[in-house]
Formats: sequence, C-alpha cells, structure tokens
Amino acid sequence: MAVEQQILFAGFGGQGVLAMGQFLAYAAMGIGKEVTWVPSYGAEMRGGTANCQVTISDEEISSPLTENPGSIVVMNRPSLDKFENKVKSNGTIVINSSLVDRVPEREDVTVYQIPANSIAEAMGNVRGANMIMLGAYLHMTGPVKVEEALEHFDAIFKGKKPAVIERNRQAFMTGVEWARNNQ
Amino acid sequence: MAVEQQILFAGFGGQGVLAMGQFLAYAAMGIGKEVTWVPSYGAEMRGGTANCQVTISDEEISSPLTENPGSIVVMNRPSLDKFENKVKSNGTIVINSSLVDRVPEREDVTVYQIPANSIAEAMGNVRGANMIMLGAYLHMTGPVKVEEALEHFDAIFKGKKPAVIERNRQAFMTGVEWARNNQ
Amino acid sequence: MDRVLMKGNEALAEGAILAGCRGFFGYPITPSSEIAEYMARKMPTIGGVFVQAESELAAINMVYGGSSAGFRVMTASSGPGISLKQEGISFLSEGELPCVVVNVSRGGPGLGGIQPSQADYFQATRGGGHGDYHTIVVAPSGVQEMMDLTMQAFYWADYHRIPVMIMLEGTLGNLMEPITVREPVTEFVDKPWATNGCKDRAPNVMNTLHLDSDFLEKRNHHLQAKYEKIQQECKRAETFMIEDADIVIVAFGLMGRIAKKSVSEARKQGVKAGLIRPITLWPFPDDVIKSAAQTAKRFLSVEINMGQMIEDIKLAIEGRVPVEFYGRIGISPNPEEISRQIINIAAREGWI
Amino acid sequence: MDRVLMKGNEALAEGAILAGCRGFFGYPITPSSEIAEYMARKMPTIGGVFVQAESELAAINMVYGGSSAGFRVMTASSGPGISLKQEGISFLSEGELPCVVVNVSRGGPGLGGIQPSQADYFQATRGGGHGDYHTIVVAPSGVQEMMDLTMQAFYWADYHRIPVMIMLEGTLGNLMEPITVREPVTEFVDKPWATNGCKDRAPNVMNTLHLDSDFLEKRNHHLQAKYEKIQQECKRAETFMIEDADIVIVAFGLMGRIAKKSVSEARKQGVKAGLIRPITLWPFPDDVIKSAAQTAKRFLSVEINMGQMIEDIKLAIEGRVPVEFYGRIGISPNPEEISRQIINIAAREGWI
Amino acid sequence: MAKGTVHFVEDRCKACGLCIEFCPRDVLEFDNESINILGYHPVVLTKPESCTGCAICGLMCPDLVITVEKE
Amino acid sequence: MAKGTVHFVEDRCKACGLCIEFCPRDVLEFDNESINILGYHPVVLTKPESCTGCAICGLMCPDLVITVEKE
Amino acid sequence: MKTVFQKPKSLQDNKFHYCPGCTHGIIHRLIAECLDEMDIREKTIGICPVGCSVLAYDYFNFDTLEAAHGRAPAIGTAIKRLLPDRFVFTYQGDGDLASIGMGEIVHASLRGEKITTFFINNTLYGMTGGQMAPTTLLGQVATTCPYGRKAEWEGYPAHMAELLAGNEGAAYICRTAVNSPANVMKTKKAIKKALEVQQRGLGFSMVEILSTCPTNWGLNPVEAMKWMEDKMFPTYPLGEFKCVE
Amino acid sequence: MKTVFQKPKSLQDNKFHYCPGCTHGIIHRLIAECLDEMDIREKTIGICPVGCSVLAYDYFNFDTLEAAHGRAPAIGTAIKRLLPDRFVFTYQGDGDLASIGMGEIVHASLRGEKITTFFINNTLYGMTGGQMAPTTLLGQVATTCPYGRKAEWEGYPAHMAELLAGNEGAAYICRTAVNSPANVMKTKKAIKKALEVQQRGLGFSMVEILSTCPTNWGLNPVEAMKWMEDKMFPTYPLGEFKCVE
Ligand SMILES: Cc1ncc(C[n+]2csc(CCOP(=O)(O)OP(=O)(O)O)c2C)c(N)n1
Ligand SMILES: Cc1ncc(C[n+]2csc(CCOP(=O)(O)OP(=O)(O)O)c2C)c(N)n1
Ligand code: SF4
Ligand code: SF4
Ligand code: SF4
Ligand code: SF4
Ligand code: SF4
Ligand code: SF4
Ligand SMILES: [Mg+2]
Ligand SMILES: [Mg+2]
Repeated sequence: MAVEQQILFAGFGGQGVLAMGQFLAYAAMGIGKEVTWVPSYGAEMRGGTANCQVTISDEEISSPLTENPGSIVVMNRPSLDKFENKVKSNGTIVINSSLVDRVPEREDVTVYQIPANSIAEAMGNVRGANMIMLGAYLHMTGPVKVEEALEHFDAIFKGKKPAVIERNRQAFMTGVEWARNNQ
Repeated sequence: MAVEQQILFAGFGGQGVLAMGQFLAYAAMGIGKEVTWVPSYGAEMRGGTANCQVTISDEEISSPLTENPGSIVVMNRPSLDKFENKVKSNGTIVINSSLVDRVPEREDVTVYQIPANSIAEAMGNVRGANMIMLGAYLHMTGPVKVEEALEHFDAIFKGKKPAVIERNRQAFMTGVEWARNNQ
Repeated sequence: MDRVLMKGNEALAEGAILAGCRGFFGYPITPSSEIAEYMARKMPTIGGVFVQAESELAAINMVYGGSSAGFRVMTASSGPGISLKQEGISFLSEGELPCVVVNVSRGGPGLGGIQPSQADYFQATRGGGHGDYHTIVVAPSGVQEMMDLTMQAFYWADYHRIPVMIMLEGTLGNLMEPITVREPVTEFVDKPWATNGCKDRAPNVMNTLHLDSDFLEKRNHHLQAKYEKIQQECKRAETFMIEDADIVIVAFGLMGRIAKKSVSEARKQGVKAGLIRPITLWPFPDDVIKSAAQTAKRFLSVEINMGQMIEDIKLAIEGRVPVEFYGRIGISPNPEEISRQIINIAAREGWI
Repeated sequence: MDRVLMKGNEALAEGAILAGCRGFFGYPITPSSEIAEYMARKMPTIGGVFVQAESELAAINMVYGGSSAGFRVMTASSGPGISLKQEGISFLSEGELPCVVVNVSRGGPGLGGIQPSQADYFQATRGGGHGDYHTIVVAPSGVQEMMDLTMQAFYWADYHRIPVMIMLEGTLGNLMEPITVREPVTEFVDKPWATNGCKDRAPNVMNTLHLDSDFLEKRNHHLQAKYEKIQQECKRAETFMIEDADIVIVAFGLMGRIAKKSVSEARKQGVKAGLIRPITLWPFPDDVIKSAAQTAKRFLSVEINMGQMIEDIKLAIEGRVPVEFYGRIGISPNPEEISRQIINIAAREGWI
Repeated sequence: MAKGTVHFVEDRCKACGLCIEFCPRDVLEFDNESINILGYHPVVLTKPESCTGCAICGLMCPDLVITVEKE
Repeated sequence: MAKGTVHFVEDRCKACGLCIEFCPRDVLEFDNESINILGYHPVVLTKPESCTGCAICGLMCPDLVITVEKE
Repeated sequence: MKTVFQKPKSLQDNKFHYCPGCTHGIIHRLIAECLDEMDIREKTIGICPVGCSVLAYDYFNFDTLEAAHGRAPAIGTAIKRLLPDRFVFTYQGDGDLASIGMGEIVHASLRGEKITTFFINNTLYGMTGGQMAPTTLLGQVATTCPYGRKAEWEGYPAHMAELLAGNEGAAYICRTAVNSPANVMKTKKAIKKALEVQQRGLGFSMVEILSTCPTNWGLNPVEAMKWMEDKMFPTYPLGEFKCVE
Repeated sequence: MKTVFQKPKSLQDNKFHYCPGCTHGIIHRLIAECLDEMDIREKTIGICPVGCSVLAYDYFNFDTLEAAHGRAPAIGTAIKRLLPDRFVFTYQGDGDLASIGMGEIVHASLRGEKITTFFINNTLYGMTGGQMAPTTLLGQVATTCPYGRKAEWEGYPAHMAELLAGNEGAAYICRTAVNSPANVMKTKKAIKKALEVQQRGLGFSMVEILSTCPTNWGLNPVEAMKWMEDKMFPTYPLGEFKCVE
C-alpha cells in the first residue's frame, strides 16, 4: 500500500479552517498526488466548530474519512480537546498556541506550537492566522513542500483579486519565516 | 356450500340501476340473509354504463364479485350486449324490452321481457322504470319475495319524503301487477 | 345487535367516530371522497371538527397539528393525494404522532384511474417518505372490518404513538353489506405530551429536527425499538385451510376475501389450496407465512398490482418454497379467474 | 486531460450541463442547495433556464413541463423535499418523461438533520409515490463518478424514457477531489413525442390519466416490460476482492468507497473480505450478489440507515447465506469502524 | 331581415335547451319524436323561414352541434 | 434627568453594536480588553453617570444581554 | 349561403363528455376560435387540469399536457421558459387553481410568467361530485358543506381575479361569464386579449370565466344560467381588474 | 432602583443561536413580552417554521411545535379549531410563508382562521445560506440570483401584507419593522393588537415584520438596519393594511 497521509484541520467557524484544507488539497494536486478534501459540519448551523479532512496519497484513495488522522492542525481549544486522542500514534499535532491555552497530554505524538493569532496581529492581518498557520505547518512537517505550494499559489487563488492573493502569500510566508526561526 | 345467488343489474347511468341493487340488498338483509352489494363504474365519469352486483346467501359471503352471475337484469341494449354471455348456464336474463331491441341469443337461460319504460310512461312516472322492473323481476324470479320486500319498503327508503316512498311503491306495485298479468 | 346495511367508506368513517375521532381533515379525491362527505355531515353534529383542507399537504399537516393537540384525528385520500402526504407522514412518524391515514387506493402510476388497486403496497409498507420509519398498515376485507379495523387503528395509533394507515381497494369503499355497529370507545390513552397549552406543567415541544447526529441516531434507535415491539405484538392474518395445503394463496384486502372463494373452488376440483390473508401489511405476518412454508409446496401471491407483496413473502420464506405471482391492474380479479390459475398450477405440477 | 479539483455537487451540476441539461428547476434545501446555486450562475451564461421554483412540488412539475417540451432537465433536493416530489415522480414515470432527480440525502425521518444518510433507499428503489413504477437509481461514490454517472443518467433517462435518480450522501456533495472533466455530449436521442407545438405533425399529448382499466393494465404491462429491459441492461456494480472472500461487504455510495478501505484493512488482518458496491440501486445488481453467494460464507450490508438495502441482498441470496447488517445514522462510519466489525465477525465465526 | 339556416349534428345534441332559450327568433324546439344515440330528444329548426342566421344558437351551444349559414 | 443603569449578561453579548448605536446618551462601548465565551468583545457601560435608564439599549438588543434599572 | 358558424380547427371532432348544458364546452370552443383567428394553433401548448376538463386533451387539436392537480402553472412556466416563442396556456377549474394550486398560480403571476390562464369558476368541484371549492358561495350547499357554506366554518369565497391583479407580474386579469350571448362574446374578446398580452410578452394573463355546473348545482342548464347571474355575479363582479399596456 | 427592562417570562433562559445583530431575537422577545402582558403564556401554542428560527422552540417558554416547511398555518388551523380557547400563532420566514407556504397562508386567511401569524421578512433564505426569496428586492443579489434579481427573470417581490389584506377572512394585517427603537415599539403594539384580534375571534391576523439578515446581506448589524430603511421600505411600506373592528 502506498503512503497515505490524512490531516484534519479544526477550529471555530470563521477561522478559515476549511480554506486551509482546500489550499493543501490544491497544492497536493499540483504536485500530482491523489487527494481528497472533505468538510464536516457540527450540529450548529453557524458559530460552532468546523473541520475538514485532507487525504493525500500516491494511489487511488478509497476512504476520504478516517477516525485516526496522522496529523491534526487545531486552531482553538475545543478542537484540541475533541481530537487529541484521535491522532495516530507517532502522529503530529499542530497547535495555534495563541488560542489554545494548554499543551497536549499525549506523549506519543510530535507537537508543534504556533502562535498564529499573535503573529497575525503583529503583521496587521488578523484574518491571516490560518495562512500563517499553514505556512508554518508546511515548513515544519507538511506533506507538500513550501516551494511546491508556492508554485501553485496563483492557481489555488484563481479568481481572487491580486491584492487578496498577495495578502495571503504574505501571511503564508510570514508563517514559513516564523517556523524557520523557531524550529 | 349454501345456496348463493348473484345478480347483476346493468344499464345507463341515471336509470337507477344502483338503486335497484340496493333495494334488493336491503330486502335480503330484511329477511335475514347475508348480502353484499357492489357497484362498478365504467370508464366514463358520467353518462356511460353503470352496474352493480348483489350476492345473497345463507352463509358468510366470501366473494362479492363474480364473473358469471346467475341472473342479470339489463336496462338497456349495451348492457345486454356486454353481459349476455356472462350469465351462468341455466341462469336468468331479465330485459327492459322498452329499450332493448333484440332478444338474447343464449338458449340455455330463462328470459323475461318487461317493457319497463313504456309502463312507466303509461303510469306517468318516467323515472319509475327501475322500480317497475324490480317489482316485475321480484315477482317473476326474485330471490326475495314481493311480500317480504314490501315489509321492508319503508325501512329501505328511510329518510326519504313520504311522497317519494309512495311514488316508488306505486311503481314497484305496477311492475308486480304487470308481471302477474303477463306471466 | 341489529345489523345495518352500510357502505365500506361509511363504516370506516363511523368507526372512526365511534373510536373518538374528533378531527377530520381531508381533500376530496375519488374514490375516497365519501369518507370526507360523511365526516362533513357528522362532525358538526357531535362537536367534532371537519375541515376541507386546501390540499392533501395542508390536510396531513392539519392532522399533525390536531394529533399534537391531543385529539384522535384522521385524513383520507387516494393515489396522488397519498403521495403528496409523504413528507407529512415522515414528520408524523418521527414526531410519534398518533393518527389514522386512509388510502382508498386507485390505479396508478400518475393520474391513473379510479379503478381498484393495490399498487401502493410498497409506498405503504416501505415508507414512501424520507428516512427510516414505518407506519402500521391494515387492510380490511369487508365492511365489518372497515369499522373494526378502523377502531383498532385508532387504538394502535395512540398506544404505540404511530400513524396507522388503512389501505383498501376502492371497490371495498363502495361495497355494502350488513354489519354490527360497535359501541363507542370510552377509554383513552393519556397524552401528557400534547401541545395544548402549558398550564400547570413545563412546556411541551413537538419537534422532528435533530441537528446533533448522536441524538438523531438515538431517536432512530428509539423508533426502531418501537417498531420491533410492534412487530412482536401487532401482526395479524386470517388463514383458511392452510394446514394441508399444497399451494398457499396470499392475498390481502377485498382481494383476499375473493381469493377465499377461489380456494374453496379449487378444493372442490381436488387441489389442496389454502389462503393466508394478511390483515396487517406492516408488520407483515411473516410468522404465518414461514410456518406454512414448512408444509406447502408452493405459494401464489395474488395482488392487484405488478407484484409487490411478493417481496415480503419471499423475505419470509427465504427461498425454501417457490413463490409465484398472479396480478391484475385496475380490476379485482374474479374468484373464477384465480381458481383457474390455481388449478393450472396444480395441473402443471402434476398434483391433479 | 488536465485534472481539476472539484466539489461533488459542482461536478454533478457541471456533468449535467455537459450532458446537455438546459433546464434546472429547484428549491433550496441543505445539503443540495449548491447544485441550484451552481446552476443559477451557469445557466444564464449558456442559454439555459434556471428557475427557483416556489416549492419542490412546483419544481418537479416544472421538470414535467420541461421534459415534455423535449429538453434535458433536472431538479435536486433532499429528504423532505424529495418526499414532496413523489406525486410528480409517479407522474413522470407514467408519462415516461426523461429527467434527472438528485437526492443529496440527509438524516430523517421528519426534519431530521443535515447529516449524511442513506435512509431514503426504500423510497428511491421501491417508488415512494403511488402506483407500480421504478426509476433508475444511481449512487456515485466519488467526485469523478458524480460527473460521469450524471452524464450516464441523462443518457439512460432519454434512452429508456424514464426518470433517473442520483442519490448520494451529503458528504459526497461536499467532497473535493481532482477529476477529469468530460467532453460535452453532442448526440441526442430524438423526441418525436415532445409537446412543443404541432407544426407539420399531429398533436402530441402528454397524459397519465387512463380511465379505461384495460388500457391502464396495458400501460402497466408496457412499463413493466421496459423495467425488465432495464434490469437486463443497466445493472452496475463495482466488486473488490470477492473471488475468494469469506465475507462480502455490500455498501453503496461514498459508504461503499469507505468500506473498500475496511476490506483492505481486514485482509491485512487475515480476514478474506470482499466488497460489492452497487452503482445502480435500481436495478439492483442481484446477479453479482447471487454469484458471490456461491462462494462467500456471509454477507454484511453496511448502510447509513437502519437496514434497507439488506432486503435486496436477501432477495438476491434467497436464504443461501446469512446476511448481517451494520448501520449508523447521521454519520458515515469510518473505515476503521467497519473493519473492526468485519474482524469481529471473522473472530466470532472462527475464521481467524 | 337577413335569411339564415342552421344544421345540427343531431347525435351530439344533449338537449340542454340553451340554443332554444337564447334564439332571438324562437325558431328552435326539441324533437319529441326522435331519440338520438345519446338518448336525448335533439333540437330541430321548426320555423326555417324565420331564422336570421344570427348564430346565437351556435354561440350558446356547448356541444358544437350547430352549424349556421347565412345568405 | 432620570438616573438609570444597565447590567449585562456578558457571555451572551455578540458584539453586534446595536445597543451602542441606539443609546441616546452614547454611554456604551465595546470592551476591547476582554473576550467573552463566544469570542467577542462584550459591551460595557462607560459613563454610568449619564445613563438615564431609558431602556432603548435593551429594546434593541437582539440577545437579551441587557437588564435596565431606573430610579 | 355561406357558413357563419362552425367548429373551429383548433378543436378535434370528438364528442365532449360534459354533462348537458355544461359551459366547459362553450369555453373550449372560444379558446379554439381565438387560436384559429390568431393562427397560432401549431405554436400552442395547452395544459389541462385535473377536474371535469381533465379530458380536454381529447378535444383540443394541438399539443397538450395533462397536469397533476393544481400544478399546471408550474408546468407552463417551464415550457414557456424553454420555448419562449410558443403560446402556452393553462385551463384550470376552481378546485385546481384556487385550492390545491394556489401556490403555483400566485407564483406564476408574481414571476410574471408569459403564459395565459383560463380559470373556470363553477363554484365547486364538478368532477369529484360536487364538493365545496374555495369559490363556493356563502350559503351554497355542497357535499362537503352540507349545511350551506358559512363564513364562520368554511371561510370566505376566494376572489382570484382580484387577488392576482395585485401582483406586479400580472399584466392582464379579467373576469367574464358565459351566461348570455353578450357575455360569451365578451369572454371571447377577453381570451383573445389575454393571448395577445402573451404574444407581446407583457407578463402573466388570466381570464376568470364564470361557468355553470348544472349537474352539481341540481339545476337544468337554463336555470343554471340564471342562477349564475343571480347568485354568482354579486360575489364575482365581471370586469377587467388589470390591463397593462 | 427598579428593573424596567428584563427577559420576559415567556422566553426560556437560553442563548439564541442567531448571528450577531440578527433581529429574529428582538422579535422573539416582543412576542414573549406581549404574551406576558396579556397573561396568556399558558394558553398559547406557538408554531415554529423551517428557517433560521427553526429552533425557536428552544427559546419560547410555552408549548410549541416545529412545522414542516411552509405548513405552519395548516397546523395552526387544526389546533385552533380543536382548542378554540387557546392562542395559536405561527412564526414564519419569507421563504416559509411566501414561497413554499403560499397556499397555506392564503387559505388560512381566506378561511378566517382565528390564528395570528408573525411573518419575518428578511428578503431571503437565511438558514440555507442566502438564496433568493419571493421577497428579495429587485436588483438584490442572492446565491440563486447571483446577477441581481431581475423582474424579467425572477419576477417581482411578493407583497404579502397587501395580498392577504384583500381576503375577507383577514381581520388584521399590518407591516412593521425593527430597525429603530420607535419601530420596535410599533411592532410590539402591532403584535399585541394581532393577538387581541385573535382573542376577540375576529378572524385571521398577521404582522409582517421587516427584519435584518446581516450575515447574508454581507453587512454589519448597524449597516443592516440602515439598509433595511433605505432599500426595503420603498418596496415594503409600513402600515396597517386591514383592521376589522
Ligand atoms: C392530488 C389530487 N388531489 C385530488 C384529486 C381529485 N380531484 C380530481 S378533480 C378535483 C377537483 C375538480 O374541481 P375543479 O378544479 O373546480 O374542476 P371542475 O371539475 O369543477 O371543472 C379533485 C379534487 C386529484 N386528482 N389529485
Ligand atoms: C420541504 C423543505 N424544503 C426546503 C427546506 C430547506 N429550507 C430550510 S429553511 C429554508 C428557507 C428559510 O428561509 P426563510 O423562511 O425566509 O427563513 P429565514 O431563515 O430567512 O429566517 C429552506 C428552503 C426544508 N427544510 N424543507
Ligand atoms: S341562427 Fe339565430 S335565429 Fe337562427 S336558429 Fe340560430 S339563434 Fe335562432
Ligand atoms: S344547445 Fe346544443 S346541445 Fe343544447 S339543445 Fe341546443 S343543439 Fe342541443
Ligand atoms: S438605558 Fe438608555 S441611556 Fe442607559 S445605556 Fe441603555 S440606552 Fe443608553
Ligand atoms: S445589542 Fe446586545 S448583543 Fe449587541 S452589542 Fe449590545 S449587548 Fe451585545
Ligand atoms: S359535473 Fe358540472 S362541471 Fe362537470 S361536466 Fe357536469 S356540469 Fe360540467
Ligand atoms: S442567517 Fe440571517 S436570518 Fe439567519 S440568524 Fe443569521 S442573520 Fe439571522
Ligand atoms: Mg370547479
Ligand atoms: Mg427569510
């Protein structure tokens, strides 16, 4: 069986969690992988939590869903609480430490802490926390390399205004930068 | 098996064919028989043909329907054409000869001819042809005796105006009378 | 008791009133309209409510309201009208709202015709609406049963908190025969859940929305448990000469009654025939079928459709005995027609 | 061909357009609304018609009109909305009007929830509407199939003159994956029966009323003959490792795809598992099931409901092999959950 | 005064009497002597000389029984 | 001028700003220092002395955050 | 002599199944005459309702569809949108249009669908045997209001022409009757005008036509005409309610 | 100090799930206040729609039902007929009432059902994500009229208050808004009046309330209030359209 990676992105609705997963899906497709992206909605219609699962593989993907993702990227505390125990052994937990005020209890996983909201506020782009997180995540452990993702940046944001793309690229790169400096 | 009689009444819609069958059903119930009455509608919504089947028995009736009734009472020509061949061997065909301009071809059945409409016109009650027919039919061959039917006359027409009941009784008796004189 | 000559549809309507039905909400459609007309005459005289709804949709939702208010309520329709009620029936099922829905069936699909039919069997027994639910479905075969099963339907509806469907061929609605009129029901099931004003208690809510998947799953398991209980308790069938039967006819409704005569006729001709007449279509009396399958050599499903109940027979028999089908459309086969069919099979199989 | 990352609902809508669909009539309901929204954006740009109908009833009747006018047309809805369309679907079936009806299923019964569900299986395969009819029902399992089966659906609809239903779990509508976008369809079936103005020909009539019972019966036999032809020609299923399987999982839609992983997982654990994924739910691929039943020791139906397709499996197997059921409600089980189930059965039966 | 005449597809007449009621010249009547295929006494023109061909009978006939001619 | 005061169920405030917008005395503001359970900066009374207890804030608050008292 | 009155081409040569004196027949003919005169028979698609005129497809001599009860306007909407140069009309009874089909007709008029509706108001359900309709008059007896319609119980008659005229998408709304030669002529004019409104693409058009049901009214056809005038006119005044130019 | 403003008894103490600034919340409270003031909480049965206010049963503190989309008036009809001394109201959005539920609301008003309807007009389908409603303004963008509503394609906005006021069974019909303190007060008066009309058995009553949907309008709550006044008021003038005494 081919290597299959499954990543779960989770956070509040409005934090851009679904977009993070889609970004990764586009990037993975860009480098010729098989990929699926699937959102899951909470019980609440709005507010509430949002999450999505991305599966990346060299072969046809049978199940886009899993109970036990290899990595989780959590943007807020409730998401960590909910998904910490689901991560596979030897998996990865990436945490937005600005909004998560605890560390994981699991000892069999690798943990990365990224203060995405603080970085975002610092760079004056409060809505950019998700791209910062993504940049940092990809640099540190991502299934797609930062350079590869950057190659497909314009394609991913196709149809968006240049200014928007630029703002996202900056946030993404700030995340990458932060990761480089803090690893 | 108990003796079970099945009679089919057929004619144009508006000739009071269904009422004839209901009358017989009430009368049969009156004398303690098991009885079913079931109408059948033609394809047309109005105009068209109407017919009903009455089953009278001493025991519980399983099927209220039959392909081959023992007797048929036909009020018009199309009904004779349609049902003549359905009557059981040794059965009975009662014909409203005012509106049926042919005699049955079957030789294995008993045929009665009653000029119901002419009698009705003669007595000045054009809508009374069905009761005339019924009176004659019961007198000649009916599964319920005329006297028995008369006993339940008021019950059968319960709720109707006395004048209406009287008009019906007269028509009925005129039919009986005619049958007495012409048998 | 005195016997009264009554039409099937009238006996059904009167049975409902005797059972305490005090709300009828309907939209006319042949061959069911007589039931509404009877209710329109009677309800005002007994302090009940008759509303001619603007549509079948409105009618079934009036049933939803009336039942939720704690009353015994009913609607009646046919073919296209029953299809229009499917959303409402699904809601009633999940709301566990007792009520009676009458389908005086007509020929389909589409506008079809007003002829007798049993082509809505799947719709009635498999749930024509969305989601996992069942309604109890009863199929009377004569005028007395029209009254009695209607009263039973109201009881089951309240007792199990479930919509009950009464399904019959149009012919049966028009059939007249003498029946014994029953006593009015005087004891009723309590309905503490009714939304009739929250005086002296906490508010009641009648709701079928469950956005939380765990809760939705729980609700479905709750319903399923109820359906299993009903399957234990409510299966009903009439059997006739099946003990030694080589061939067992299965037929329901008036059709079942007609088939009885065919069975007698076949017996006269030396064929060991028997009859199972399911009285409840859901729950389907598979137990009777199963046990008959231990001795019978063959089953014949007779339906006024293209073959629907036959699936339930097959599911009950699990391949142990062959099941054949005889069906007509838009017409109740005559007893003679069916006995010919039975005799043909017997001849073909070399039993006679 | 370049691959494009697309959402299931979008791929379905785009597939319809590629297949020549030029009329979409719908009423919003989660989780189907994206299809309408896609059509609202696209139709005006390609000379097509998008109408947001006032209700699901109006929508399905617009489909009736549009199809009768000779166009490829579609509607999409979910749960309660599909129930509301049942009268219309029965009419479309009897009118033999080609069209595509999409059910992006949600949890039921009642208002239920917007979670993934397969609880409308009975409704889809047994005809939730009145009368004897069938629609072809296809169940895609991925985004590519969302496009491809939609195009196939339009072809089958025209070719067999039948409504085709596409049924999927809500999750699949939102699933994104890379697909190959197909070429637009350029060859179409002639529709001399279309009611589009009687210039140079005798008037056409689109009618489902048949008051004459003989004719009604004839029509039903005609439909039945067509359904048999479709059963000959259109059954589709994907199979995976069933040749030597002790236990065969049967699952459809996205669920079927998920189960594939469970089968692989079970194989890793030494259980000879296999998968049959019905692609057409009606006609049900009973042939594949039947032949698998000759070697398999056990079947497991995995559904997102309380057990519906299991009846079709049983009808196909006729009691030769036991059939078990594993179901969830309001949630797509994970592959791990199902493989656990498979392994448990294997352990219980002493196969491992 | 204009001169006209009317023709009937006799077997379609349902004897509703609307033509008789509305004919301004009172020239139509039921033919009590004959019964048509539908079982009704169809309408006939009793005073052909008085018919003006005004076509009101045709206008009011629900069953397209009548054709009207005029000089 | 009448004297009043307002109390907030802080954790229900969604920071829609309607109370601020409609308060005739301009005495309400978002508290940028605190974040409530819903993730919003809730509203606070900044000039308690100027509140008249007119209850307009309560009237316009869609989320029943506000109780108003008056002397 | 030349023929001044005969069957229009847009009608087939079939006997109507209607009861004696039922004015459905007159209305069928008027529609057919208008189509003939406008020479649009081959471009017309008629949508028949569920009601006594359910078999209208056997009479009209152009393309027709039989609709599900009440849904004709939805069907018409789709056909007209997909074939904008055709003429599309619906023919609907008061049960069909004003009861079960209320949603569809109100929305077709709101959307300004360029179709024409002929609305046959005979105050009850003819086909199913005389049940109450939304248009049944106060006091009138029907099988489902056996004690006479009371506002308190069964509510008030629906005034469909007035109701729809208020919708902006409605371009032409008119109520006529077929109880007299003059009114029949006026009805024909209204039918023609409605079709012309469709031709000019002005919006939705409807002619509400007061029609008799001798059978279920329990009157002979001539009495029925008088009853219409005496009883229906006060509740349903004739006239144009909307006429966009 | 005495409390001059607080949560009414007829509301439960639950957090609303509505978006920030959504005026559904204000309207819930106004209804609850009126029930409190009339002291009829225990005799009231509320029927909630399918729409953003689908969970209203979690907020109202009296008996409630969750209706199928659009059918609340039918449900209310049955309850009120069977329990004539109770107060029955429906709470319905514009998709619920004016689109799928058009038939039910028109007929409830025609029949003069003694129920009260609160009709929340926010010009679109909030719950399902901003699709067009019959009340969407001309030119307004929604997800199913992405190019802005054009009369030619999507037809004209439905004026429900005007439409229903024409029906004889309607006793009180009024349109109000909740965009300002004064209008909120007027809305409350109208709600009270409608309930009093029900109490007096005068017939059907409805208050159409213009409400905001900041989320799907893409505006912040304060802007949304202004937008309502600027854009909605011209199409939907406030006022009493019917008031039978
Ligand atoms: C969905 C549905 N409901 C009910 C019916 C039964 N039905 C047939 S015609 C009709 C009413 C006809 O009345 P109307 O529209 O006034 O026409 P009329 O017969 O008076 O010309 C009804 C209720 C049906 N065919 N389909
Ligand atoms: C039969 C049916 N059709 C469609 C839906 C989906 N649906 C849910 S809410 C809604 C519209 C809500 O809009 P509105 O009534 O205006 O209420 P709002 O959310 O704007 O308050 C729709 C179409 C449904 N639940 N049931
Ligand atoms: S054409 Fe005129 S005058 Fe002649 S019969 Fe007819 S109505 Fe009378
Ligand atoms: S109007 Fe026509 S159908 Fe009526 S009586 Fe005259 S000719 Fe006959
Ligand atoms: S009570 Fe009046 S003055 Fe005080 S905060 Fe509220 S709105 Fe402002
Ligand atoms: S109106 Fe209410 S919810 Fe909005 S900001 Fe003020 S207190 Fe908070
Ligand atoms: S029942 Fe009434 S409407 Fe129908 S054909 Fe007869 S007279 Fe005409
Ligand atoms: S979507 Fe609109 S109507 Fe719904 S809660 Fe949010 S703001 Fe209110
Ligand atoms: Mg009518
Ligand atoms: Mg809305």
